[in-house]
Amino acid sequence: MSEGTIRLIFLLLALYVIIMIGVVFLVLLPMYVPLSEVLSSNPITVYPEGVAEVNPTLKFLEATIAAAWSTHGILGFRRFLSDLAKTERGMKYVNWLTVALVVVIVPMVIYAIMTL
Amino acid sequence: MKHDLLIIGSGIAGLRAALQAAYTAKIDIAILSKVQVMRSHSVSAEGGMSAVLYPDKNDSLELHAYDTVKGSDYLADQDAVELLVQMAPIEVRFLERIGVPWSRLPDGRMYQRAFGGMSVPRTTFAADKTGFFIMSTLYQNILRFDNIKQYHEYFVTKLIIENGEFKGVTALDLKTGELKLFLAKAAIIATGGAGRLYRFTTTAHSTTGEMLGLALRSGLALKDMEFVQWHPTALVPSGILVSEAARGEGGYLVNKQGERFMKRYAPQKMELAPRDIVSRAILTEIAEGRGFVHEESGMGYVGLDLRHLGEGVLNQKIPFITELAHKYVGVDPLEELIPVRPAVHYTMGGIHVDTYGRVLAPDGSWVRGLWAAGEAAAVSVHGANRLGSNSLSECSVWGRLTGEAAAKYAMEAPTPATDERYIKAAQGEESRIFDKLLHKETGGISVYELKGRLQDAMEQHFGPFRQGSTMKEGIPKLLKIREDFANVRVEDGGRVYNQNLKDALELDGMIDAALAVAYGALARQESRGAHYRLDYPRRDDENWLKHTVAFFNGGQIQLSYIPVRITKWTKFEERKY
Amino acid sequence: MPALTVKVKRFDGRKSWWQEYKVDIKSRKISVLDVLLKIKEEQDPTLAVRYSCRMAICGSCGMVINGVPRLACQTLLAEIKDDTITVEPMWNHRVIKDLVVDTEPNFEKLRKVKPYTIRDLKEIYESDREIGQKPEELEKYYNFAYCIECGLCMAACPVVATNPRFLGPMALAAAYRWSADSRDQGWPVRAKIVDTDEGVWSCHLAYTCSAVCPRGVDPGFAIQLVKAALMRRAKKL
Amino acid sequence: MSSRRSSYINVEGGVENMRAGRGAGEWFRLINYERLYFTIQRISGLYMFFYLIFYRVLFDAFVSPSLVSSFDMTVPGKVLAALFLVFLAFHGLNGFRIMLIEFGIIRGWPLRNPIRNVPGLRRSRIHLIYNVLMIIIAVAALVYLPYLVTYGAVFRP
Repeated sequence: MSEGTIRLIFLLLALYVIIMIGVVFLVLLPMYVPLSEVLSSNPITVYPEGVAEVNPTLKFLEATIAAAWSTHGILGFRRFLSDLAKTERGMKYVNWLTVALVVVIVPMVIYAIMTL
Repeated sequence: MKHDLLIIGSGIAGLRAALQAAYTAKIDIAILSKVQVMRSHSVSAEGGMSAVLYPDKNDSLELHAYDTVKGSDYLADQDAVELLVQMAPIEVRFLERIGVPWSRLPDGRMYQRAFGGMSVPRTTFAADKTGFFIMSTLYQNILRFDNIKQYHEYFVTKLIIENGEFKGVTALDLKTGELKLFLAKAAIIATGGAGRLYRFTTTAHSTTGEMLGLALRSGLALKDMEFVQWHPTALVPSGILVSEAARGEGGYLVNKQGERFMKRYAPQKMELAPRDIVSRAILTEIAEGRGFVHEESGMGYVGLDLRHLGEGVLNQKIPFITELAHKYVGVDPLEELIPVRPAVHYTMGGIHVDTYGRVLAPDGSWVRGLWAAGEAAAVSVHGANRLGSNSLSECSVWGRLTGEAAAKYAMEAPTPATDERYIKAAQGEESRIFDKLLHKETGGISVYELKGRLQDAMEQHFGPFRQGSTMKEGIPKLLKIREDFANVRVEDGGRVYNQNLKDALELDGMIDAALAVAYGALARQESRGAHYRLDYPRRDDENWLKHTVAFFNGGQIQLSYIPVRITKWTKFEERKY
Repeated sequence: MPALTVKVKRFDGRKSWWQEYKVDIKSRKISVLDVLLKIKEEQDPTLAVRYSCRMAICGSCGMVINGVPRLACQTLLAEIKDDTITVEPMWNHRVIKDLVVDTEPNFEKLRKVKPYTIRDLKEIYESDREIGQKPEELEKYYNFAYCIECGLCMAACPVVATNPRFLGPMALAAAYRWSADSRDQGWPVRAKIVDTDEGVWSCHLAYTCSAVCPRGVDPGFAIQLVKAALMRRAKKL
Repeated sequence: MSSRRSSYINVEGGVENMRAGRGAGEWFRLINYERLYFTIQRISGLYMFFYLIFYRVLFDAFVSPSLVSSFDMTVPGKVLAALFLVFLAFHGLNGFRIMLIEFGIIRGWPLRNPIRNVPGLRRSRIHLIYNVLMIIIAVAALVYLPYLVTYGAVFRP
């Protein structure tokens, strides 16, 4: 995959996360609870547990956000590591590590959300 | 180290030669430069490159050649001039194809501006950083060829020439401080001029011209060294160049009374007269008390008036001048006059070469395998005075010619054998530099003090207005400096990047080049172009229409003369502009 | 006369130390390079500074002055105001001696992006054709052709500091400059080179390169233009 | 390479191969404001990565959810959470700016002026407006989010 494509994915995932978090907080939750209550509670407790309690089907949406978010995070971490990789070989290790992280963490995150 | 072709110097001429040679033949080329390859002083050229690109009823090759010959005060070799004007447009188009961002007309053709001494606008330019753009484009194009090896910061200390044939050079690698021997089949010298012989100069700190001295020492000859050009407009007090483009775009020169004084010196062309005339006019104004006086340095100056040009012209066509004036003088050209005075700019003279850039020995025979191009060479297209913007054309044209010729020569020549003799020569050089110069306990004269003395002596005795009596006083001074050089002390004892040592070696060559200027100037009893003598204020075509050739004979400078080659322009008009 | 204190970070191949010089100056209208040369000529000839044109066009004298990478010849004392000047060699480069650094890695990176017109070699070298260019086509790359290869952007770039593979602002700006030239046909070739981890995608938009560029080349912006072209899969810049 | 970090010590010996600058320390040098953004972006990204993956996911889902919930209510837990949210706000805002730039939506063009050259980004009006908005929102977030974390109700629908 070319680096440009990776970057595109990276940015699109970020875009998805930014928009969906906004949508969840400002559009979906107010359908169940008053907006003032959403905006005055501790966000840490709203997402993800609170959302899941409001409507369990929203968990699927949450899972996609979390998957996108964690992939974005791993790719971002890769960017950080690639700045420290001084050789081509180092870069190869970084890429493998990235793949490994995606394979391990993304299912884990989805599992964590789904079992709320 | 062995290479097929050595290019000494990395200005426009050197890089152009490298490019042409690399394209012509798959040979092993090395560029040796005492600065980093893209830092040569050609980057500071501002004005433009003259070429008749679009001949029409106003302009023709003929006219360009005529302007050049007339500008040179008829000392130019006319066959060389014809070659120049013929090749210049080809070169401009070549540079266009390799990517120089020439300023354009709306229809996509190249824009041309007026320049001093040219009868019509024919100076192609890229804003007012033409030299820089050409240099950076050439440098980046060099990177295309794998067979060009660049040696950044290699200071050439000796040319090895044997039986009239070039063998190699020794060079000091500044980065490691080692002396290295380069053997090659051919070489092109493109080391530029010697502006730093004088104190007040537009040229870079690195334009010291020590290569000219080295050439003298290795038995080559220098031609027409007495012709040193003063550029009329250099910023006071730093000497930074204000391009002729400023006047080409319509700037005025005014004195203290606000008068455009050029009308008294060159009523027709006014500010766009050739440089020697404008320079002398400015200096006359200052001497007669009509100039301003700079408070801190005490230098006299006149004003360059660009106020009427408007912001558009200043920002589009001469932005660099605006920037320099603003930065280094603190003057806004839109509101105030720019303080300028003449400064040393160009050495018309250089290594004695023929029309095709082949280096000639004092007796006129070709030193096989050696070429010279650019300002370092005196092909003599500029004669006694160079017209603005002809130099970039010259560098490019002769860079191309020599590069091509040298590549062909190097293809056929046999590979140089590593001979004991060369190694011995290198060892001799090593002991000269490291034992005699570097690790010397005695002697207490600082390099910079001596350099200052040299510059002062040159400024004082061989300035723009010369006189027999003062020059006679100047020569012993120079000889004394030559003598004192033996006592020079290099205080930096290290090897790595020893600039002190480099400066000492530079000075060594500079003194010889200065002597060539001095003797040539004293001998030439006339006024011609940039060489102006108060005691002989007229041109003397009968006795002095000839080139001075200076060479070393037993450690002393000796002069001989060769005739000027004349083809078409046989009527020697007086230069009135 | 105001006395100036110049603190120079020295290095002689084995050890590194700070040295202080006191210089008397006549006016503040002189550049830091002038001050350094004065020190070199009058006090300490062992000080090594790379310099040449003294008019901010050759790009030799890049160094870090009072914590900002700048050209010594372009920094006037009048701009600094302070009476103490701290001078260090350019960051992110190997120091050879004192203020002289090894910039050759930069040139090697420049070579990697093929900074020359890519089109038929024969046409370039043997024909006598003028290709021509409209002023608006010129405008597209003109600003980026001003690069003097001084390496200040490389000194300022936080990515270059840790990632020696990163081509850096200088080379990437050159990649844009040549690809955007209407006479060049090499964008597909260069796109492959810069569309990598070493190329534009290691740029993190710190934009310090543009902030320190002595000639206003704005290399950071050139990198973003390349990125945008890659994102949009542009066929031509 | 080993000398890089210590090259700022005034006197040192035995350095054959000195590299000027601070290596990774260069990330924290401040010259222009975009560089500050870069620094915060990087720190916040790393912080969020570790906070989310190791604390929220690993601990919460796989080790002990109750421990996490109770730790969230303690002072250190609240500090960490507030920091996370503030960072998230900035990271998102600045990330969106980066996206706009990289997709070529914010453009501008460098101004070449003899006296003062202006980089292209500084001449883009959208970029300027975005910056102002971004700073306002970031400051608001800096106040509002910690406030929420400290005094906000636990969301129990």
